[in-house]
Amino acid sequence: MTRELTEDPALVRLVEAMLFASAEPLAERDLADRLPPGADIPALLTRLEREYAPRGVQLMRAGSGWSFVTAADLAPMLGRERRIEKKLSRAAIETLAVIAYHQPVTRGEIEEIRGVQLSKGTLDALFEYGWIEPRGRRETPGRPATWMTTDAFLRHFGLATTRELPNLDELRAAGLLDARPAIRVLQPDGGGAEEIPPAAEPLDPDGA
Amino acid sequence: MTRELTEDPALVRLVEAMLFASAEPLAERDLADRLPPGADIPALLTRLEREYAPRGVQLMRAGSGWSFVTAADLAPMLGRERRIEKKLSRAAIETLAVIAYHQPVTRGEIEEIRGVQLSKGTLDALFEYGWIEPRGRRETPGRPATWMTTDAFLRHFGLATTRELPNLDELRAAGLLDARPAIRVLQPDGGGAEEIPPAAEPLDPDGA
Amino acid sequence: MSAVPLRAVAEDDGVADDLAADSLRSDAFVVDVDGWEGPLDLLLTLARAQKVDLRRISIVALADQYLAYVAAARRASLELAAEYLVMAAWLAELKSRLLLPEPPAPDEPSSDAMAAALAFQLRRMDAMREAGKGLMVRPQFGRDFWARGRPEAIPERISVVVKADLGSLLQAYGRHLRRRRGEAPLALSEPVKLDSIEAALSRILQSLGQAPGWESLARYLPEGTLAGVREGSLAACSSLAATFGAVLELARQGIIVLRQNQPFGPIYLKPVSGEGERP
Repeated sequence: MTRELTEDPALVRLVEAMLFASAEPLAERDLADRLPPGADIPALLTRLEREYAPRGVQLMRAGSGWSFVTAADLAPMLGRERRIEKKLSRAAIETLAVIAYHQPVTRGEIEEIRGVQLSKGTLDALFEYGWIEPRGRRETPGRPATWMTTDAFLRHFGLATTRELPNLDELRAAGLLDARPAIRVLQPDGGGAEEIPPAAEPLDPDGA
Repeated sequence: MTRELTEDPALVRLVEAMLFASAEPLAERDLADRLPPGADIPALLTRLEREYAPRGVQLMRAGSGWSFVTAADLAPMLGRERRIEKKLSRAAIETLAVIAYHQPVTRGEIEEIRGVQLSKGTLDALFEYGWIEPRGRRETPGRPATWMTTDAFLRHFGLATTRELPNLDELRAAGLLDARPAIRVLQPDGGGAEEIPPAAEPLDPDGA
Repeated sequence: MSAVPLRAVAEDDGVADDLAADSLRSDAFVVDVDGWEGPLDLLLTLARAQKVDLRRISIVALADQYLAYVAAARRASLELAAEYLVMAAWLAELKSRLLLPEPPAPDEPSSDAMAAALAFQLRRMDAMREAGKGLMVRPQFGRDFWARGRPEAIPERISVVVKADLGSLLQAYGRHLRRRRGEAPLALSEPVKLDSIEAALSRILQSLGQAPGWESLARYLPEGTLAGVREGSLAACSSLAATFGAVLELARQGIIVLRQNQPFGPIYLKPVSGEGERP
């Protein structure tokens, strides 16, 4: 008796539609509720499973429930690639520039040079883009890692080597170093910013 | 070249999986995004449609969208909860029919065909269902908007295109879809029903 | 426009009797409790009651039925929507023309053309009514067929493309270097004694009011301050700034008033209690 019920194409269609439309995987007893008594549910499921095996959709069993899922091997093709263009943050590109000009350079040195602390993600982001990498360590207490730019960095910025980066004079010639009006009197030596000791206590013009 | 691409079982599987993964209809251009260039998408869809025709799940076209749905004949056996929609008023059903069979059609033309002004909410209700939308304007005085049915309308009623509307050819052959002007009485000034004069006047045109 | 008044007619016993007397009573009147969607809808319902092909409908009989219906409604003092009355007038005219054929005026349509137009409109209306029914008996989405119940999220591979070019890199470095120069911490190569506002305040208060009237601010600067500022002496600059700050503070406290006749001009001050000429 199960023989002809199993072969009944109407029942196969019904099971197929039920599994398709259901929001949840269906257990065999869920199917039994809506099939004529005596329907050989395991046989119907096996048949469907076999019919769908070569297709882009498969009948899959997860625990006690059955559901259709897209074939796993298609996942890479199904995935839509979405390109998001992102601009580097000001801090990131400046840090990248400092690394490019001062490499190899430690995190602490970058902070010293830039005069501000590096925020958490800045180096991580540059590393993730493949533009910098840690290479070697500074032989100072704590042996901090030193950072350098990568070949990917050179490719991205169209440089053959980091020596192609314009030097200070060239930057100045390009107008990239035009000094803003600065209060000269406060910087009597005019240079060696790196060696500047910690900032003095600011003046207290408001007084007590 | 399209031949072998069409026959490529991998592409059929991919299209099948894409359509299966989505509950919403996909347009051919959505599919094209993830298929190799040159894939004959209409041929792939036709093949899938044919393969699924006898099954409990069918590939359905509604306007520009394609989607898998359960076979309509299984509805009674599926025992699914039917979405209870607010029952459409007779005015709304007739208005929907007028738009479907006469599109594109202006509000004034709908009123002319039905011989009555559209009550406030009728178009709104159909618009809210997503079944109609204003598309273009009639180049007549006042440039009234013209209404058309949507792909969602086609999908709801299981139509591939508006050419599949029931009895469309018979109605057209009988001249019943002609945009013949209404009898004069319904548009006394040659305009819309809005200009109907006060009741008393036309009843006794000979009176004092 | 609503046909509610007509529904009232159909439901009112007295009027219903009238309707029966006018041999208007048909299933449609009783069954259709929704009312009519305008005069055409009512006409169509009446025409259908004739149970003949709409193409062979008797327009005269139809006009009679409609007019009787409207008359009944009026007898019952029910307010009919304007369009029903317009239609009644039109049908009355059509009927009289059909019954008493006479050549129409040149600018008027013939009675046959009028009847044909009405018949066409009824048939078209009927076709749309049926088309609407035809749509509604079709299998409907969400009622008779369903979409996939477990849609799968299509994975999206998001690849971030970072935009940066050599120009922006160099600009960033230039920006960095400029800032190093401009905003470098104050560097003092040797200890400098700086003036303070407190010192300037006591200095001013000590000698304030020794001379009556307006006095130049410069009088309150330590000796050699202006020359020192010109030479870039930090101490002199601090004296100038401290004195100016102190003077503003005294003005704020209402101890002195300040005056400057033009931008960058000399600043004058005098005690509030003091008298004197304007400088």
